[in-house]
Amino acid sequence: MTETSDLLQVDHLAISFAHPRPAVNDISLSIVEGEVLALVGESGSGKSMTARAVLGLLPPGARASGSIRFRGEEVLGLPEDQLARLRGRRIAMVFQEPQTALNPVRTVGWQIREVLRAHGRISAAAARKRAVELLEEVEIPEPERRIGHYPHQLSGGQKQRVVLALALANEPELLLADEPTTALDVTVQAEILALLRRIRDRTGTSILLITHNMGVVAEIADRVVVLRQGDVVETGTTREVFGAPQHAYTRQLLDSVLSLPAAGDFVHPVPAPEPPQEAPALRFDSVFVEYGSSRRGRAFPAVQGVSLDVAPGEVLGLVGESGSGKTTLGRLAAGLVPLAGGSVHVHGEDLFSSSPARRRELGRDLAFVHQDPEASLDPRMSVGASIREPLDIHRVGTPASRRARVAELLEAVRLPADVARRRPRELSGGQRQRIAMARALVLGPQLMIADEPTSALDVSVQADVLALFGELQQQFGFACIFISHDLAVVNSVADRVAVLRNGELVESGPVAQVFGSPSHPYTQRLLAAVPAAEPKEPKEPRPAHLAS
Amino acid sequence: MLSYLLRRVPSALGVLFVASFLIFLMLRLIPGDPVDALAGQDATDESRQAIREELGLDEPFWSQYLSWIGGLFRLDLGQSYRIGGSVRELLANGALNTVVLAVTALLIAVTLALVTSLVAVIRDSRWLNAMLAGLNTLGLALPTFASGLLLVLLFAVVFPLLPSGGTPPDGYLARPDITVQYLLLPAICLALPVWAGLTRFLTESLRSQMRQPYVTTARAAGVSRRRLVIRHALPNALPSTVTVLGIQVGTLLGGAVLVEQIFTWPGLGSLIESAISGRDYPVVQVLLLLSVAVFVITQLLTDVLQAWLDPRIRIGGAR
Amino acid sequence: MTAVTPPRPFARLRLLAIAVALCLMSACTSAVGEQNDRGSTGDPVDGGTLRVAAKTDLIPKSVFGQSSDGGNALIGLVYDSLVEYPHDSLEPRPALATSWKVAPDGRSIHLELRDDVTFHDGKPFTSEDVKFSIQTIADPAWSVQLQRTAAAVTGFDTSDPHAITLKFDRPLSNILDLLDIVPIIDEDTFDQVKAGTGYNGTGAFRFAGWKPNSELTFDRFDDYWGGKPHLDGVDVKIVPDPQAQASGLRSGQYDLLLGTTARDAETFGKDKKYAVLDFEGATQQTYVGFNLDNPDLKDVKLRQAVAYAVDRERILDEVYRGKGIAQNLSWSPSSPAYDEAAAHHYDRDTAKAKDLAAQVGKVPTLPLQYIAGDPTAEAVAQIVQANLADIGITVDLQPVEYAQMYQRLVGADFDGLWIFGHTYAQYTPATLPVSAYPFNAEHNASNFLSDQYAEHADAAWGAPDPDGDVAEDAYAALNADMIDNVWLTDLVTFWPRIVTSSSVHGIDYTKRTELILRDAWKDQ
Amino acid sequence: MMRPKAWVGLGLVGFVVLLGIVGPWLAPYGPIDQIEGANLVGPSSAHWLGTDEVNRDVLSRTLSGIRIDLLVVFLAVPVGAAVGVLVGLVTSWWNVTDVITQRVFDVVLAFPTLIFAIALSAFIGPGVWTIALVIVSLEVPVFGRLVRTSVRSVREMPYVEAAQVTGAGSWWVLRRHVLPNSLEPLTVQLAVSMSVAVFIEAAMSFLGIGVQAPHPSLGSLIKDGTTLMYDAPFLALGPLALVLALVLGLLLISQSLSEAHRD
Repeated sequence: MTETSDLLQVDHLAISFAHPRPAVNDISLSIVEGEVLALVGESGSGKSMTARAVLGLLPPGARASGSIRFRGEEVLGLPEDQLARLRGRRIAMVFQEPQTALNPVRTVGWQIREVLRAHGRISAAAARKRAVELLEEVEIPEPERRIGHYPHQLSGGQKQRVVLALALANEPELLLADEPTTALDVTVQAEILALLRRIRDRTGTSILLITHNMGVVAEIADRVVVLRQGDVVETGTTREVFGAPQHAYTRQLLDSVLSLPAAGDFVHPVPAPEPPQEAPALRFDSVFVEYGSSRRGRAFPAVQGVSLDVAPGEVLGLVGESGSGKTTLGRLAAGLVPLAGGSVHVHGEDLFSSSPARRRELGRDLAFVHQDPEASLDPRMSVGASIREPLDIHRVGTPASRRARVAELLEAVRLPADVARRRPRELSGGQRQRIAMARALVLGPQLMIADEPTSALDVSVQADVLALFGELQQQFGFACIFISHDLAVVNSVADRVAVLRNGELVESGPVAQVFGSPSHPYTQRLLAAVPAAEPKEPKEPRPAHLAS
Repeated sequence: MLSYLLRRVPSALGVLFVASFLIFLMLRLIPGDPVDALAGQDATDESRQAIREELGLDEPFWSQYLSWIGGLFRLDLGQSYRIGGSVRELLANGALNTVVLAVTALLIAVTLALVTSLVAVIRDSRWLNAMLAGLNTLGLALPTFASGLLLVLLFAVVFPLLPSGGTPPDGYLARPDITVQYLLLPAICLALPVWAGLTRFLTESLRSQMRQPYVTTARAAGVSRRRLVIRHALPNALPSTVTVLGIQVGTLLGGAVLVEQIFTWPGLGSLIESAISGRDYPVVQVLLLLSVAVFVITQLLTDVLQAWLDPRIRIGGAR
Repeated sequence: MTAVTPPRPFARLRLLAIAVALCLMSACTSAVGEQNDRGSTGDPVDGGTLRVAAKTDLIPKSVFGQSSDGGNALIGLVYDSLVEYPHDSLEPRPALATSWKVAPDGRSIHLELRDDVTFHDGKPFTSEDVKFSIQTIADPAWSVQLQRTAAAVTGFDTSDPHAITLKFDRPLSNILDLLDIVPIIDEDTFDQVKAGTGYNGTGAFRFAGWKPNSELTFDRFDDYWGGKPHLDGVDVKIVPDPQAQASGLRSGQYDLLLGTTARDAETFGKDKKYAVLDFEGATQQTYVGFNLDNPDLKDVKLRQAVAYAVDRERILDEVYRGKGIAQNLSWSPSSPAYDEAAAHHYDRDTAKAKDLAAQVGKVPTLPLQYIAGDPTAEAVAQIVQANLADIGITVDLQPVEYAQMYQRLVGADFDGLWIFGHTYAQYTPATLPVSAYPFNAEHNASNFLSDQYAEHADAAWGAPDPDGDVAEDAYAALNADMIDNVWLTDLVTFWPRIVTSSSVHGIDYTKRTELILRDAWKDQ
Repeated sequence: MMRPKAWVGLGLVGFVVLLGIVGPWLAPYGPIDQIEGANLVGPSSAHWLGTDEVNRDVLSRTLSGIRIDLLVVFLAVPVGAAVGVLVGLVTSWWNVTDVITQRVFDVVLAFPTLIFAIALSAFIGPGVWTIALVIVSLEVPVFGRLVRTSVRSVREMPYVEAAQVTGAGSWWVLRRHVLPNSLEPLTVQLAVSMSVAVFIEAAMSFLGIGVQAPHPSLGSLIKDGTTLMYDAPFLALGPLALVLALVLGLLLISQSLSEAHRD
């Protein structure tokens, strides 16, 4: 099965650690020149470790066996100095998190020069010239000016472009891209994917793309390798895999991808929920929020004049890209950030002008679910104590009745009762998010604010949690602000949706209406940028957007 | 950058003012009247009163305090009760010796800490790490006076290579080679705990920087380990190390009290001891305030240095 | 195009390290070696600087009063006195005065002065300087213990610049003590004395500089009337820690130590490389004092019990290494007032002590104050504490810094018991009860006031001849006062010991423990 | 799972503590008993560590001296730490009290420890309680600051926000979330502070402002030994070894705690 034209050939790669930890069992794959190969899998599938093994970048304590050949030569187990000659020069790598992948105290130009110098002497002038070229190549405007900038002066998209420039600096034959767009907003993600494709087309560099996002795969990959817990599940061209998945796991992955309504799906407006009989669960009346201290003259607006209603029992999706103010709006509803203008009414009561005691009382009807499952539970408290805490705060019932309520809630979020005695760190991310939801619901709140509750989860887990959320919402009938950057997620859970941009409301309305026939150009662009989970025919590149 | 500095100045001044008041108040509460020590057994009430007036001790507390503070601004630190000369001149000599000692110790500590932690992280060999960790812990665990006496015993008495104490006889500049020999033992003694603390912190923070994604990025681009440590990780580890260094500098003056005693180094440490025991208020209060000022200024400098080393603070977040 | 060479930081560091090492090994001279390699020829040679380590620094405001090593060195080197006592007797020798005669009524003294003496600044020495010097000492501001004696000199006849007649308002048996002790100072430059900036004397060395807490430096005075000194100069370094002094001598940094402990001196004495000089005659005393203002100490039986309880022999043997005399009296053995029987009246007798203590009844815990940070004082205090524990008296040790200790002595406000040293016992006996703080009959550190004692002190002071019968009677009465009243009890009479490197010769000293270095020399 | 480092540290500290507890019963003599004729004799079967210049058995004094250090380490430090934690916890929640307290801490921390100790001993006299007071006043701001850092970071944690949204008050959050989550850095600091306390005791005794004669502490025994460095070099060895063991043990414990905390 060995083909001589293979650029990279991985055979029976196995990676193990001294202590139990997700590892690689048996992975074989190959890339030919000029090809984009997608390595797909959920967390723990071993996709990142495989890529790191190619460059000898495994964490300390990892042992790899099998074979990795680059242009027919074995690279696994090469000494550090020989690997250093390979790295960057012939095989380069791009990492997931552009925020941390660049040295924060060095300029962009310095970092590019440093990478160039790693593979031979180069004069300062030549290095500068090459740096400008590279920044042009990754489509960063004003490259002459940008090379003097520090990473923190660049946007997330620009940073990822710089990381790409670093990888391309020494014209490698193979580019390993480890989730290069996961941390980016959808519109930026679309631009970076387009850029990757153009680079491949222009330079013939092969790309090994590691991702969990089937949409991204469909968008760019020629072939796909599906991994699951360290083993290859399925290999094939993108068309084959998407069209006729052979393995049940591949099918499951594809099924759990949420989709948006196709353009024009919306024809008849769904009858709007009956006009509210009672006061809205939450009302924003042209609210303003500022960050920073106005006293020091460095306040900047985070939310500007947003007015929104959430009816009782209604789920309002709040979407927007980073910096749009969606999280701030959610925190405002919870009373966690100070109000700079306008008013917030919870069940008709003005939240910010009520007394602290009254606000604590209002808290009984309010719940907050945070994005990060790592941090949303107190690591020092048992799961049961965490769920019980709101009952303890408001001294609801007897200890026995509180325990009973905890058991009830655990059942509602479909977790075994004995979980109550465990500590958060013993649980998976999905389980922790369920517990966070159970805690949020323990007092039977009227309003829940859910800030990206599923964004840190794997797709299949996300699908389960969203399904559970839907059921719980049915069962408990609370109103909810559901914040997400993922339009498909909002599509699957929300009744209505509000689109935010730079702290302002762009448009709002029933989900089917906004997503089906968006009226605002920004909403349209947002929707267009979402990669569809089906392979496309090769087509001419989309107009390149300016880097954000 | 400048505004960053300016924002810190008021709180530093506040600390100094509060400290000056506390010092002044505390010294007045200490039992023992300086006039007793000066007047003698055959003193009459009149002569005691004359001394009292001469020293300004007959004035009310507040006016004494204000005239002291006022004098400080004119660099008039007052007159020593016991020695008789102006406090400023008295301090100048001691301060020079202490500064020379402390700065040398600091240079030794910082240089050695940089070298040892860089070598440790670059080589990353098991036995080297174990050896350095052992030395390090010993440096932290050995009390200053014990290490000082050991140094004297070893290098001055058993093997008489270096002087056992004192300052160079002809001043610091006349014979630099002699000066080095006089400075070596006390400076090493004072530097030892600073070196140990600094090395431990810097090594840890270099190691944690080496685990950062940006290092992986550079490594994946083929940058050698030595360059990764020195050119990439070090500049990132420095800002926080500077803070630790700032705290260490603050403790140097306290350590100097011991080292100066062991090596009969006539600096501020020995001056403050004799001044406190002699109830020489004008000297004591200036010395105490000086030690607070050193601390406050060091903190200010560390803040500035840290900001300067970190472009995120230096240049600010504006895109 | 400039090629960029990657820097090699370790290479640079290595170079630097090698450079430093090379410098240390070859090019530079050793600060230690330079001072050690010297051979001795046995004959006096000129040149060299004597490096002295002193425990305590000069205090300009009390340079003539509170004794300190630095101040003593200054007085001994820079100033001369009119007469000089030899170490072992009270028969004075001429110094700045060539001859003297006390009037038959004991109320005046006439002195002939040298006419070839100049101060360091070139000013000739005259009788006016004598007058100014004595008047200065009489000024209470200097807190000199001999102030009372100096103040009794009321008339000065300075008509002859090279002779002076001093008149007294009462007979002064200890006038020669005063003339031995008073340094002859210069009025014109006197402002500098209090500020510590200048000391203009007639002595063998001129004051060159003072760095507080650090060092005093002196240069040879070529025009010294006693002949040019051998040494080029003297450096007195302030080294408070006896341990550091010992280390410094061993490592060759000092030639002479003023502050060794008895035990260090003993150790050095066994080593040929060092010499130990006993300042015999310049005796000092360590004593236990009682503040009678403390109600617990009012009862003389208790004080007597303490005097019987203390183990003087042990203190002498273990702390002072046998160099001295264990006695309860306050005189040097050479003093005319010394009485062998009285000196051993309170030899250790635990039974008597217990008996006396029992008569007093329950004694509360007594505070015992001593010099903080002085190993000798601390050892003595602990032995005394243990001795008193043996007779059922509990003592609480309270270390007090030297300066505070001195202040309490002057102000007579110790809390209870204290251990300190006194001197002046080697002088004319009258000097002690008239001038020394612990004994001064008018007001002393113990707050012991007795008309009888004052009378006896006065009698000794006024005796025409310090060795005469009148004086002898007064001394006997004083001894009886001391034994009966025990406001303090002496522990040990000892003499200071200094340690030098064996390359130093010709060291001399005054009865007041001031160094005399006019004939000292150092092997080159 | 415990690291070997932690075991060694615990072993060293435990050894010293055990000696301090049972030592006085094992000691052949009383700590201040003066033995006739035994003036500064070297180590022998009668006096394992020799005798000092006033004829006391150094072994007995060392065993008794440990107790002073144990008092300082296990009483003064925890008291200072407790006060500091309480003050830091309470004041750092509200901005006004926080600013005031932090300024006060700034001032206290601005004095070098030993200089502060010298000044304080001039004020209240030397002794064990002076050492304890120096340590307490040093540790209060140290722990106050540490807790403040924890409060500031924990109060931003999502689980705290979740509780606050539900209606939890400041006290609730401080007690239920902030304090428990600050404990780890506090235990590390506690071990570090304890080792510093041993240093402070030793340094103060060395300067003569610590434990006063005739009572022994490890620091004063080392000082006594060093003043007789040439005549009786054996005197300081025993106490010095114990100080090293105690400090080393505490440092190892703190290091392994912070390593465990980091992993």
